Amino acid sequence: MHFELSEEQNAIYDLVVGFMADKWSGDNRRQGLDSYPCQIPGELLREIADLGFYGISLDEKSGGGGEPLLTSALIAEAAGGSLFPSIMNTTLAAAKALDLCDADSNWLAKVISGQQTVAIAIEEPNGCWGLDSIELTPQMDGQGGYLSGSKILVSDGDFAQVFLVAALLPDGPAFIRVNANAEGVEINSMRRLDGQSIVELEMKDVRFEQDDVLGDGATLNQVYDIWTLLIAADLLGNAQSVLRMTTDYAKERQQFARPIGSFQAVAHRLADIQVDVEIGRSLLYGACLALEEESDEATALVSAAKAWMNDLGVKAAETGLQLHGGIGYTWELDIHLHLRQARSNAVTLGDSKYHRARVASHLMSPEY
Amino acid sequence: MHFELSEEQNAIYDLVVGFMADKWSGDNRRQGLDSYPCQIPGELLREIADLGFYGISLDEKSGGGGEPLLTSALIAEAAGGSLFPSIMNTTLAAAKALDLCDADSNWLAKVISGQQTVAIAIEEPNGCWGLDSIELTPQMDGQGGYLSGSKILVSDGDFAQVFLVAALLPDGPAFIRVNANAEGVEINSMRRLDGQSIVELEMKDVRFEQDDVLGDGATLNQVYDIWTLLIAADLLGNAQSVLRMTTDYAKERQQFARPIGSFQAVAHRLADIQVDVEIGRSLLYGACLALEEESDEATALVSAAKAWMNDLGVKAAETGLQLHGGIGYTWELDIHLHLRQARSNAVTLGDSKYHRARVASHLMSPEY
Amino acid sequence: MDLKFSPQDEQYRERLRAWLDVNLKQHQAVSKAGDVDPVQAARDWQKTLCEGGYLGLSWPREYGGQEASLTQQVVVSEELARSGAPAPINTIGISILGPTLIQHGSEEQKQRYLPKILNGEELWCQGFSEPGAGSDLASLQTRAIEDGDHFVVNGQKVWTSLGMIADWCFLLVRTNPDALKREGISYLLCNMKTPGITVRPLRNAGGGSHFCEMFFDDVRIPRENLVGELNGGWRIARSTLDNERSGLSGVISIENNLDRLLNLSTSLNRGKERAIDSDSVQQQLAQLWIEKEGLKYLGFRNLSDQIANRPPGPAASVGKLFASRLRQKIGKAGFDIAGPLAQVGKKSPHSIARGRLQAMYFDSLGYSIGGGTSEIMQNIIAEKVLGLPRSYED
Amino acid sequence: MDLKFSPQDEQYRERLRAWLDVNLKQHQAVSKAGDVDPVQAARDWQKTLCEGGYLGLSWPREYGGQEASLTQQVVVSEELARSGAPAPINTIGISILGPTLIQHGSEEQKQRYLPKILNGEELWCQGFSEPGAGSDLASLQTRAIEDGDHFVVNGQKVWTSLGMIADWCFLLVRTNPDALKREGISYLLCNMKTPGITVRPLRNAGGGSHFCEMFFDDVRIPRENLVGELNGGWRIARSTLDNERSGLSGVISIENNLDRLLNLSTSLNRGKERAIDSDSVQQQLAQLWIEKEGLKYLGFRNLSDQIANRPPGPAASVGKLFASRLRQKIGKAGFDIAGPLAQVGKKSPHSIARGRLQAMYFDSLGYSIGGGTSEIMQNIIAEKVLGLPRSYED
Repeated sequence: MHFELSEEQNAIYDLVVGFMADKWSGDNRRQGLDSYPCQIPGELLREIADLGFYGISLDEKSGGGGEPLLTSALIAEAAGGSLFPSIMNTTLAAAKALDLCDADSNWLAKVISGQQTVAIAIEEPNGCWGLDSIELTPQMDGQGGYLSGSKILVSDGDFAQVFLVAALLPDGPAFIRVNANAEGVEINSMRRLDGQSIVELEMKDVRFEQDDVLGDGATLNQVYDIWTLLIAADLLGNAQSVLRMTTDYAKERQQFARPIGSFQAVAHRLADIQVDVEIGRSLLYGACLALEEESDEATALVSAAKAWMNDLGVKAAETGLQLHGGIGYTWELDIHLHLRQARSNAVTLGDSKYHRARVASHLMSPEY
Repeated sequence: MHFELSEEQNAIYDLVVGFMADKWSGDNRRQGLDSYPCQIPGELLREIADLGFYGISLDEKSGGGGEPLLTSALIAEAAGGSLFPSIMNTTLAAAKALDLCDADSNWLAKVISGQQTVAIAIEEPNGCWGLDSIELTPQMDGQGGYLSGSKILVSDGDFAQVFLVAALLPDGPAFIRVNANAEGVEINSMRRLDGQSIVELEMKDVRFEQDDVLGDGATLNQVYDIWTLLIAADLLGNAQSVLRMTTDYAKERQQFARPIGSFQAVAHRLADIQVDVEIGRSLLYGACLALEEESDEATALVSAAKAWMNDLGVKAAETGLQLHGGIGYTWELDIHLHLRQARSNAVTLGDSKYHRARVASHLMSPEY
Repeated sequence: MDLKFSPQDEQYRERLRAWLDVNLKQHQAVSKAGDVDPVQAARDWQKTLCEGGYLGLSWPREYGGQEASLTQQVVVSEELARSGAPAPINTIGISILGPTLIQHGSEEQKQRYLPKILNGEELWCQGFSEPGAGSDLASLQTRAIEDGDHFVVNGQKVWTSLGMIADWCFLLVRTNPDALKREGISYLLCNMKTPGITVRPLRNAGGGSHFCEMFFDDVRIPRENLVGELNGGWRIARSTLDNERSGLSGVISIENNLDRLLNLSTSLNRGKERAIDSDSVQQQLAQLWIEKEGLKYLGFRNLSDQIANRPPGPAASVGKLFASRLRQKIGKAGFDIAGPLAQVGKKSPHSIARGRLQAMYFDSLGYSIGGGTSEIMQNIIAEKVLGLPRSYED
Repeated sequence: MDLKFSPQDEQYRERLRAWLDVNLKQHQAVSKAGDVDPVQAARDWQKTLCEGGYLGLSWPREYGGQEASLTQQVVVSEELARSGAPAPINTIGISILGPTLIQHGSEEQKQRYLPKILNGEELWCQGFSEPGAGSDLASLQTRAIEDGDHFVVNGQKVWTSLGMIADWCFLLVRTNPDALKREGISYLLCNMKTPGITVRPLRNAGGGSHFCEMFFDDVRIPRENLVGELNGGWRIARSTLDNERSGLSGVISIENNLDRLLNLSTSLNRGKERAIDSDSVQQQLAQLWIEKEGLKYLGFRNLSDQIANRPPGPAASVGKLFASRLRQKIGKAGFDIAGPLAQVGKKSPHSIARGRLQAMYFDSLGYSIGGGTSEIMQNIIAEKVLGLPRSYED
């Protein structure tokens, strides 16, 4: 039994944090708020791909780094804490999705190497989250079929060349590969609250062939869990960064001739967030391990991590903003960027209520 | 417009507080925990009756004091804050109930003068609160009928000579008068968490006559609202007392060479309770006025007051216990008596969830 | 105890409604025409309000006020809020400087400034906070040195609403650096056209530009612009803070926000149900309504105190603290109710209430910071209401 | 990263289960017979555990310990908790004094005391807190004056668990009143039969009598009973507080409480539904489960630190703070789930789980007070983990 990060994992986490500190800042994100969507320089994207992040948790025979899922989560955490955009999570999830679906290895290689952006389209305009709420049903014929309908809230859809569209096929749910430039496809920006790319994907009689169909119900569940966990990690990193910023500020900022961090009204709230961050980190590690080991509790633990991190991310950023006082309420300080990102991620792939309901069904299941 | 207590009301409130400080203490309540139920000396009960509290909000022509309902609520508040038992609320409510039901004036006079204790029996063993959950249905004949079934959680049932039993009659809900010593009646003590009297009332073919039937659906709703408000007032007084005790303690108790009340961890939590007490007081006054004026929002406001005071009473007592530290966790300090009373009252005539649901139906009603 | 208005008050309400029917529509028509400067339109609206007799209700007649009764004041704030009429642009001048001058100003100052505050001819901003003096306002560093019949002011102010458009500023400055920190502060009135003033807009977290920072570089202010006594500014500033913190008008805007949420939750679908059909949404909305009612009746209690000439005092902090928390709960509830679409920006497909929920949320976050943080309110309640010992030294 | 136990550990677990099957049943049969003194039965059970080799797992063999691996320690705490076996009665001696003596005691002290702590022959209580020294433990006033080869102790201690039945007490006393308050404290071992000791039971808020107060009146303690250096007692006491605050065994008892709640919510009816059919009960139970899992995995992280020989340090306060909050949430949730019947006392018609929910609730309220209040834990995390400046002077 050893329940701690390996040396490699610590090194990768530090690498990402340092890399982002050099190459990325809140100003990049402010740009996305002023002129949607938040842009990432092509060179930076190439560097990230070259560092081998995207495939790090894939088997070496799939061209990956052979690391466990947790390593991807650590990258997501470091990126989230650095305000790096969602394309990191989207691509980590897409690479996993293609691998789990046994997609063509050339295609997977393109994604891992950053030559192609693949977005995953799940949510529909019905006000609900999750695979159970998918209603999109293609018209099938012998060789494939036609898709008509719409997907919304598709992360990084402004940049994607290819979409994995979750749909209900006769044998159950599966992904359908849809090219962004296919006939009948219309992409409308939805301008996420934090300036990141989300789109509405409108499809009208979009043709697909049999080999455009990927995965099955079980695969989609795995992809949903993995992606959810990556976003939970993003929220954790976000909270951790806000806690660090605010703690540093509380040590420096003087009021009433004392650092404000010496007031319990400030100190205890930061202590509470420290506690919540530690619990969140523990849940993240536990959920990653459970997914890796295909435990019966894996889905419940993923939901536990996401529900907790939703609340943590928002609470940390709101508290950080308040404890910064007037300066926290300015555009120039990064706190509102963290808050926007936390608020957005907290309603991506399920809010706390949705995930607690998933936990509750686990507790009510006969196996528990 | 004037939204404040009259001089008379202030005087009555002070009178009750002073009276209780002289005649009643936490030790009386500890007795009720060691040998259920909490006893009140007969002489004390007579003094209270003689002071004219029980009928204070009845019309003068009913033998009452002609004061508005709020005056009764203030008495309930002062009694609750003094840890005086529920018989005060029960009797205030019973007197109102008899008056609203146009009961025989001799009977009402007996109750107001403290010669007879009347308990009101509403809840049944179905896990629910409220008049909508009443299932007890008598067998009717021409002159009256027979009651079989059970009522639980009947406050002060150990002391009552008469029960007003809420039942479903052919024309809707009504009270049925049942004497404690009637044939077929069995009374089992239920030992409330705070040592006060609650009973299970088992009825087997208990005979009643036509003139034992009192009130109708509207009356029962009014009685339920009034009684609920009195218990909310009890909870408010309870919270106010705990706040005062704990504030006094925080001024005196030294740790780290300072009074603990100079630590924000203590001071801000007391400030928050002060805020909640002020809001609670405002809700209590508002709900009393609305009931008095028969406003459309009266029931919603009663539920608002009860939901708020449930949470306030429990939060104040739990916080008070914690802030007293080790001493707060002893049997000798009155804090646990306040906590027990608050916890019990918070699930009497509806917990917060129940009352918020009543508020929600008001918000969703077409009239809102 | 009753909440009834007198027949006279009700007549007054009827007249105001009729007046609003005509004048508000006219103002809205002008504003919508599009080719008007919005600041000018807002000044015009204030002038209209002033001429109608619906501003400065508690002020003496001799300075343009109405000397109206408190219940009439309540009627006006209720009707203006319910009609959706914009607040007068010179709110800061009306609600903070006006009462200060009436209480502490010289006769000349009252005559010179009060009427133009009311009719909007002179817009005012407030120069209190500084980068180093937020919660600890009394530690402000902006210096004013006496030089003949002038003060020469140097320093920096922040979080100044309307700083870009204001004609005048009321300022707290340090005139005696050697005194105890609350003892060496003076209250000055400063024309914003005085040489040496630089104003820069500050963008807030929600993206708007409501705030400015102001730099004072050898700014000369005539001595006659001193309010009250030299070095007596702290108590003067303090006396109007409590006024700012009480009052009913906040409740009505909270009520409007809550109604917006309620409407949204009946119109938004979550799967086959409406958002409001969920038990937890009902519980949440009910709780918000309960708190709003509590705040409303607290407001009536405060008002009764005012009618009886009892000053609001530190208890006003109770209302300010609770109101800002409630605003934030409502702001946050918007995200819970909106569900997956909570993250969609305005001007996008599927955006909710054209981004208004999000704006409401960001606005709400400012309430627990501006005008004294919630932590300062908790200090005040602990010390001044409960009598607990102070948690820190000055 | 994995949470697997080695095959040896799993064999160890199997042996323990088999052992428990026999011995626990036997103990329970004896206890239920009714004519035994419960304290004696508890001592006997501890002796059985000790002889079985399931106590003092981390202690050196020479003092009766097992020198077992950490994973074996985890196995034992898991299996004992899951079997519902009672904790050894001498818990305080085993978990606090034992590690202290192993680290700081003289060789004679270790040989004299440790074996009898383990086999239950000598029961220990702790004499730390005083009426005036709770959160501010270092301000304790109980005096010990050197008199030849004895200390003469005068003073009062409170919140002493097991004080009525303990044979020995480990005490913090002030030996140098002139030093800084943390510098003048010593750590003594005191036989409870020494003349001058008076013990009185203290009843707690839940009605039980777990605590005592102890009065020391010229109590003479031999100098050889001093642990560590004279005036060095504060650091000695401090070093074991962190140990007390970490650990996994709390999680399992929390898990048991949560399971109790879950079972209750499936068996209790609310109208035509079960309690668990309500959305809000599901949400509440799910949240509690999430927090329990978080605490469990935090425990595994702490354990991994211990395996790697990294001391728990102030981070242990995170677990202590979170665990006591979680216990209270579970205690409170019992009231929400029980509904109208939550107020019914034990031994009454319709009482729920024979009053166990209420007992769980009152117990839970003690966790945020005993062993360092939650506020002190917040201080420690703020200062020692986050490095924030101290909020008060000593």
